[in-house]
Amino acid sequence: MHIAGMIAIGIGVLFLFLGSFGIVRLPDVYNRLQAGTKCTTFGCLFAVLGVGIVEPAWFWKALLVSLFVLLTNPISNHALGRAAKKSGVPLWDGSVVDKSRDFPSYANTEKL
Amino acid sequence: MVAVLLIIVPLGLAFAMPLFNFVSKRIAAYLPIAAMVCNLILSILLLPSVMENTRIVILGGLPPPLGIHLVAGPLGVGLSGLISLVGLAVSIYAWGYIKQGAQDKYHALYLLLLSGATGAVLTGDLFNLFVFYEILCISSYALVAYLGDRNGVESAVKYLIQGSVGSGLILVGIAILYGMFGTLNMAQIAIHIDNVDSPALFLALVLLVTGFGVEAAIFPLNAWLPDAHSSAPSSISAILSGIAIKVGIYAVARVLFTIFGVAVVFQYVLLLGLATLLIGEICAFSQDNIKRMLAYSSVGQVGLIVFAMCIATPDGVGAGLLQLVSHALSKAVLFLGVGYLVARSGSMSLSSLNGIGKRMPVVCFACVVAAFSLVGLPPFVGFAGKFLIVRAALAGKSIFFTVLIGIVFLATVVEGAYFFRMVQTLYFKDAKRQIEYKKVPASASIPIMALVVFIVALGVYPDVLLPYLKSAAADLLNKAGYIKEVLG
Amino acid sequence: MEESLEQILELSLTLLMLGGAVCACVFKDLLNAVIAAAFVSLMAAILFYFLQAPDVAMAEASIGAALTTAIFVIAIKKTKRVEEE
Amino acid sequence: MRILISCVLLVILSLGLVFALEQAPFGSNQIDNADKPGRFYLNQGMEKTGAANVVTSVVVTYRGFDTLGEVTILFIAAIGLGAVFHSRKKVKRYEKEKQSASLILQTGCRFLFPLIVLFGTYVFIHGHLSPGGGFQGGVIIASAFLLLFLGCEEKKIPMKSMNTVESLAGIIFVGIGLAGLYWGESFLENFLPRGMDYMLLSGGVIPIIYIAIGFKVGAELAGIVAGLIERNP
Amino acid sequence: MFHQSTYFVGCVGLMIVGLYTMLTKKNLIKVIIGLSLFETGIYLLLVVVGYIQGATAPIFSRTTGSPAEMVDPTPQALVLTAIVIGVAVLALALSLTIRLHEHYGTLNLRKIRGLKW
Amino acid sequence: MTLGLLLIVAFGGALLVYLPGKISSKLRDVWAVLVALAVLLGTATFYGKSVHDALSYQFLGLPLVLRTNDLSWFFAIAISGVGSFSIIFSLSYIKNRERTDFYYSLMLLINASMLGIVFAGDLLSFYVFWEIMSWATFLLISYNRGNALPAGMKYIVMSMTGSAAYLVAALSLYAKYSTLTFSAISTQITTASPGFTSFILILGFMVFGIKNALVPFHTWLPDAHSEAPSPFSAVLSGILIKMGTYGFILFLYVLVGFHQFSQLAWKAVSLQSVLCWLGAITIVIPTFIALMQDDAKRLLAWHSIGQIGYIILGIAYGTSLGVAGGAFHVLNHATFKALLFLCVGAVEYRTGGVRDLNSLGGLMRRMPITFIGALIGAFGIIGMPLTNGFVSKWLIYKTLILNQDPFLAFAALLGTWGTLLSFYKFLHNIFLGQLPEKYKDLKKAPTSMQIPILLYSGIIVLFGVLPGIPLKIIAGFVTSFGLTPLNVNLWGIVSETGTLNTINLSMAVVSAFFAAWVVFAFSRRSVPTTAQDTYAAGASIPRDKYQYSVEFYNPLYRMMGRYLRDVVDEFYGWLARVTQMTGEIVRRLYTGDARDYVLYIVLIVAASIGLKIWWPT
Amino acid sequence: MIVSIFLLVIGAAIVLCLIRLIKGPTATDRAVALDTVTTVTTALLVILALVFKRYIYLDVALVYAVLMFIGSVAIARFLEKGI
Amino acid sequence: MVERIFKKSTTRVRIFLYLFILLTLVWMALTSTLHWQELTAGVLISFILSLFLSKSYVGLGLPTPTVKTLSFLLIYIASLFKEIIKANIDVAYRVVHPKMPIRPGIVVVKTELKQDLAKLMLANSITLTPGTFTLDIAGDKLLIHWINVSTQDEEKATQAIALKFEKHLKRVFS
Repeated sequence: MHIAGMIAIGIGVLFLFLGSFGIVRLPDVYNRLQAGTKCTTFGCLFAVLGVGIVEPAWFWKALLVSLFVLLTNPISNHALGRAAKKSGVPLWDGSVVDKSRDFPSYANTEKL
Repeated sequence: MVAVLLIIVPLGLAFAMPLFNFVSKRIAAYLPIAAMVCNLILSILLLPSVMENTRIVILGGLPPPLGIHLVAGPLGVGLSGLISLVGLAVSIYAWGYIKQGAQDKYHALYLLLLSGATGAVLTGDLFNLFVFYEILCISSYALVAYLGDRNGVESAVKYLIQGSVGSGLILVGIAILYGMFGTLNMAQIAIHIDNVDSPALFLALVLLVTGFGVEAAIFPLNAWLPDAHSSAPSSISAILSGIAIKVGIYAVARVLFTIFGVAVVFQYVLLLGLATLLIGEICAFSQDNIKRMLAYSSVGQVGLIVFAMCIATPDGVGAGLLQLVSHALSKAVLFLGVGYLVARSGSMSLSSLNGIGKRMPVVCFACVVAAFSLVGLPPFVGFAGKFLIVRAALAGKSIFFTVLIGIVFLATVVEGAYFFRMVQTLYFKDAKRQIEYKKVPASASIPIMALVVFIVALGVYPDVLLPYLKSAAADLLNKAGYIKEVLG
Repeated sequence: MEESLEQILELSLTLLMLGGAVCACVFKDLLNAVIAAAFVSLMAAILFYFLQAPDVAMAEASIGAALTTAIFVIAIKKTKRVEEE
Repeated sequence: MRILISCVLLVILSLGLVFALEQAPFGSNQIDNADKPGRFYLNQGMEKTGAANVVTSVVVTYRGFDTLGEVTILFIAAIGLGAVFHSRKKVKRYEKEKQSASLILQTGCRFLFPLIVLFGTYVFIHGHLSPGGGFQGGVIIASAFLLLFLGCEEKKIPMKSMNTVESLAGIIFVGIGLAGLYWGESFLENFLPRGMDYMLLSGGVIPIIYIAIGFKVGAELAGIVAGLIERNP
Repeated sequence: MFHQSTYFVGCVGLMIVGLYTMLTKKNLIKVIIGLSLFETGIYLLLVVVGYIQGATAPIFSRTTGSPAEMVDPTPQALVLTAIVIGVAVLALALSLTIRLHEHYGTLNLRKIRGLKW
Repeated sequence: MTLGLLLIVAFGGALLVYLPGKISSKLRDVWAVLVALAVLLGTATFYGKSVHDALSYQFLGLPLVLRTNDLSWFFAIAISGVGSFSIIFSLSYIKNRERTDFYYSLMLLINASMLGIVFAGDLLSFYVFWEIMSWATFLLISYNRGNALPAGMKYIVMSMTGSAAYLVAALSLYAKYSTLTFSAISTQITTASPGFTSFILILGFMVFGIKNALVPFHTWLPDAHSEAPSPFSAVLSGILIKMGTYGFILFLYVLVGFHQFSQLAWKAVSLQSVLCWLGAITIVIPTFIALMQDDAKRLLAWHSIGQIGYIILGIAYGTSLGVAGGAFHVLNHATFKALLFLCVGAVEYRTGGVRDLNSLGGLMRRMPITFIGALIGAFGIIGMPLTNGFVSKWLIYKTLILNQDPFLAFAALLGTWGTLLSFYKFLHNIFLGQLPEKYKDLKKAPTSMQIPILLYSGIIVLFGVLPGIPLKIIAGFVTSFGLTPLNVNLWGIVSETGTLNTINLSMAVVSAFFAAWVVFAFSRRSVPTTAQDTYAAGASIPRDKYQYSVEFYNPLYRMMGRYLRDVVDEFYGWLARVTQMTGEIVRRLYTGDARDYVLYIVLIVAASIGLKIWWPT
Repeated sequence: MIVSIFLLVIGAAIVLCLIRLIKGPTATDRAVALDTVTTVTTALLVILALVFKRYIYLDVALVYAVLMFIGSVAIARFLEKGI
Repeated sequence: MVERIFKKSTTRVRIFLYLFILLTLVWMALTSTLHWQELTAGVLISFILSLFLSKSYVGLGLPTPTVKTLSFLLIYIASLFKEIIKANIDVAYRVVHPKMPIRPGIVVVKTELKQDLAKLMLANSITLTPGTFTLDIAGDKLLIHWINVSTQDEEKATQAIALKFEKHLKRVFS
């Protein structure tokens, strides 16, 4: 039990690190958001659940923490991404396509 | 036990203000009056018994060194009596004066300010002192900006910034003291402080004095004062000048005398007080804006009080306290009176008040009396204060103090100059316009005249105050006695 | 856990906090400064946690990081975002 | 110039502070003495009040007066903000082209709002058992309202009922204090039985006061946030 | 005492950075940010002052119950109070700032000098 | 009648003027006069008594004492006399002005407080009354508005400086002897070190010199006297500034004792000689400045300073003759200066506020009583025989000559010459010469003005002929100071080198007058012409040049006018400007930038730390 | 033992986020960094609770999880000119 | 009329019950104990809170809580978990890879879901899954940032990104 939990925590921590690394490494906001959202949510989830596994009495609360993270993190990141788009943060030069002009509320914005 | 009501009554009424508001909008204006009457009666009832021996009021069920407690000594109860007296006058005044803005909020803030002041003078716990001091400060920030006009908001912001830095410094000082002694009880700190000699102690002293000095408006820390006093609504200026600064001075004195009691620093603070006095008076001399002039005069008076306190003899502290009382009364009258003068003439410049004394005789008469009292002319209470200060300073027969007294008088002459200029403006200058001013409502003239009566009565017979001053000074200065009374 | 590792962690968190504070001081864009201040608050909260003060950590996290940030952001919204020269 | 002066001053200040703090005998040796409050609270706080969280028992009873003051300060901030923002003439609602929140955010906010409020309630009701208490819980509740503001702007905080809650909570706090004065010996004394340790119903008046504080702080901070957001220049 | 020195450097540093911000930055909101940094430093100092090395938080639970191994609860109570005071001041300051911006149209403290000498 | 009761009547009467004033102005006038007369009567009842009352009322735990003796009574009677005459004079003078209640109240208040000063038996009550007098005076000086305001400011600022010095002196005494009553101090101070005594005395000189308008402190006086309402100018010049003299006598003779005083010296310069020379300077320079004045009241004001010089000279000289002369001159100056001011006041009242010497003239026939009053007053101030001024000046000269002090004597003489010249100008320009067209229909002064004028004239002549009446009292207190007793009889005074006998003098003067009248009556008369007849050779003359009294002493003025600037006044003006400028500069500390204010806070903490590092104690 | 390594790794993650916080060309970048830090911190707190062996510390982590979301949303709403 | 009121009120009651159960569950998780005091307090508080706050859930489109729905929900969660793990490994790979093999772009996808909650869940799922990130939502269209754009066509993108969750969600929210 203890070892399993520790492994889970280890995976979580690894992904947290990778997420942060992605934040530094990736070229523009949107890509960073990808890394920030997925890796950190996942990492956090694993770490917290791992702790819940290590100490079984804590499991329910750990689950609750992870559920909250799972619920809130995408929403806040979505809000940030939308904000970036709305405030006109440009895409990375290497981007292949921007279809946002097909989208109703961006129809009349300049191509970014 | 009753002493706790001095704080709780205004606090509870302020909390209940929104509920009363449902009943009637007008009720808000009466609540401060009710609370202050209650406080005044309580303090007067408490005062004689407190004179004999200090009462310790336990809060939260633990005896003094462990829990918070109030020290209802002669100083605390006396000051709370002063606070409720001036507060009562100002709340009656505000009843007719505050006509704009959210009035219920004004009255609630006002009540909270007063309860903060009362709590600060009564408490015997360092952190509790800080909390009540903050209540006082924050409500005064809000009240200064109450009208929402440009000057008010600007001065409130500046006041807030300085005040917050000051309270931050206080907090650091408290942290150091707590770290060193593991207690917040002022008496217990005072016991232990003599056994320790550490640079941290000096630092704590400096930080506490500086922090409380911001509210006390000691010289380099007083930049908020002219702005705030001149742009607040006049009733608030009166309270700030009459009470808020006094609480700051009280706190500084408590820290200096009761907690630390180090003789070396007195001279330093004394010189600061002197600088405050000189600079305040000289700045006031070159002012044309009347409220600003009064504000700078408050700076000067604070300097005088601090000077007197730092003579650090029972006489000196008593004199400082009398001066404190006299300044509270006189400056309250001046600000209240000038509030209506400014409101009627529509401008704060001194020249716009030319010859207004003929049209608003009562208010102007009160202002003149208060001004004379501040300058220290007999038979007004300011004279008694000044006399005692000089007596206390010269009692040591040292040349140093004689020279300092010379400087004090230099400042007093300057102060006299601008106050007499104000008197001349009010009475002896020809008004440019012939405007019929509306009469001052009774809600303003009654409290003003009541305070004037106090000024004159105390000036003619200041001896009523002497025993109180004596025991209050002992309360501050007699460290061993204080410790004994608190810790048993 | 060994003492030294804990100390290293504390030291690094302290330094991170100071770094955030310097950022908050230096950034011209007020929003960035606010974000940096929130970061400082966060680090401070962890330090409180290290100092065995969970109550304070909770208060600092809830007040310092969330509410204060929001209030600052609202204030910036109502005024100006960029610190002018 | 200014930078230079301030650097010099701050260097002096920081050196003085660090030097003094290093010299000062801080740390464990200071509260060993049994007459020091900290040691006393740790040794006897649990027995006297029944609150497992000693910080809570300190905040609510022993230093309850501070807490009263602190609640008062928040109250001051709330009404002070109202006073500062008060304007007699109703400013016509001046809408900068306001971007409404995306559907996801709106839905998320609405979904999370009761949960966060519940969490806040949990925090202040369990103040005497676990970290947290009235302030933290109150702030969480206020944050929930803030979230509602941010997410769905059509939701308005009913300011009047907020005021009532605030006022009632304050009166309850003071009233409990006075009850302590009446039934016990001093203001804010714990006059209820202290209950069983580590249970919800322990700690005497502490949970009650914390509920009052929680409501009060929540209402006040929500009022502050609402006041700030609804200010239209 | 390596432990505490770290924290002293941290909190004094935070205070100094906050004060530096207050002293040199023109923008009012920046000054207020500096104020909040300064206050954070003070809270940290207060908590450090009550810290005992190797002790745990002053919260009893069924598993942890020795009062001898707990840190001093009083500073934590003080910090709680101080934090709330700080947020109250902050809210008031920002509301005043907004109001001031309505009057002056700027937040530059060099320009907000309607009241001087 | 006790002193306390008298003072209560005086103060109460003053403060209650408002009550009848609310009912009717007539009633108020009656009330004011009644109070003044009651006080006069009450004062008179204390003649010759010596009372020492410790009051049951204490101020700040300090016992208060009221006392009277010859010295006090002498001053008190002068105060209440001058006061009540001025009140009577005011009845018509002030009638049509605004705020008359205020005026009367203050007049009575000032009288009352001056009485309090002279009856005070300890330094504290002295100070209290002194301060009440100061601020009441300030209010009354400012009464006339306009130029009166700066005059009032000057007065009050200097006066406050003085009272500050007084407080320091008094409380230094208290710190040393733990008492404030005169009697206790005077017995104990004999053992004081010379340094302490001179400290006290120098402070005392400053206080009373300011009130007395001794030369370096005189600058408030010309403005204040000339701008105050005339009846009050009479009080001010006649008696109020004499409170300074009273103070001098008090400090020099009652508290410290002359013997101790005369031994205070720094190297060769003794304090006494300094004071004497200050007196001499005070005689000469102001008198000559007075010569240049074109404003009647200003001229009188400058002369007040000059006359004060005589008084100080007499008192500081310290022989019994000198002190008697000085003290007598106090009374005399009170009478004739009050008289002169009242005369100017009457003229002013009738001409509608004109007191410019250049535009008046020939009022002799229109206002004969006033003219006679002015004439007698002028004689008095010049020191003509048959007037009291002669007697006091004679005493002072005599002292100077007897002690072989030629320079001082010459200074005094110079002063008399100056006085003569300027009062010739004064009389001529107002009452003699041509009557301007616009004053053709001038009426006589009202009765209520004439009564005091006549009374004063009577007193001047009476005391001139029978100087023994006041000199007897003066001799009483001079003896009590421990000086050689004076031998006084009704007609004069007997000293070791000769006798003053006014009977002989009177006979001589009367016969001289008779001779002059004979010459005047039998010689050819001059023909009066009107102002319009002036020959102007066809050129248009500026209107004011019609008066040939314009620029009366023009050559003299051109000769020495430029040296007669009031340097001291300019110095004070500079001081005031410097204060103002300092204020302007210091105010810059409050830059309005919130960051600076934070900087100050940090600065003081850092400075304290720095101080601690450098100064470890 | 192994937990300390976890903690150090998390510390490194925070350092990386701080780097982005300093560098981030736009405010959004910084907000993203802050958001990431929050999540990382939540995990850190939970692990620390394990280290200190105090169950009650989990509440703090929960507060983090709930509240930092609000901070991010506030910043985001500001950036999209929503408030 | 009466019928409408009844209908509306039943909706409210339904939402109330929903919220009540949810809150009670959360409370139980929070306290992690079955002691009567905590349970009573939880029930009481949940009752009060859901009484006051149920307004916030109106119109959210909550699914009916049947066994079927719950089982579909579990299936959905399982597939989501799988996708999340995939996503993470994918992103980690891209981040760690020295050349950073990314082809980012913004595409639009369509959804057929109607309920707000369903849309929320879909968007969250998309955000958490490989290389995609919901930027905005309007009506039935979602703006997606795709880290590795494989097709620019709307239909195909929908196919690739959204459909795998949509089918589960449709069943849950039917």
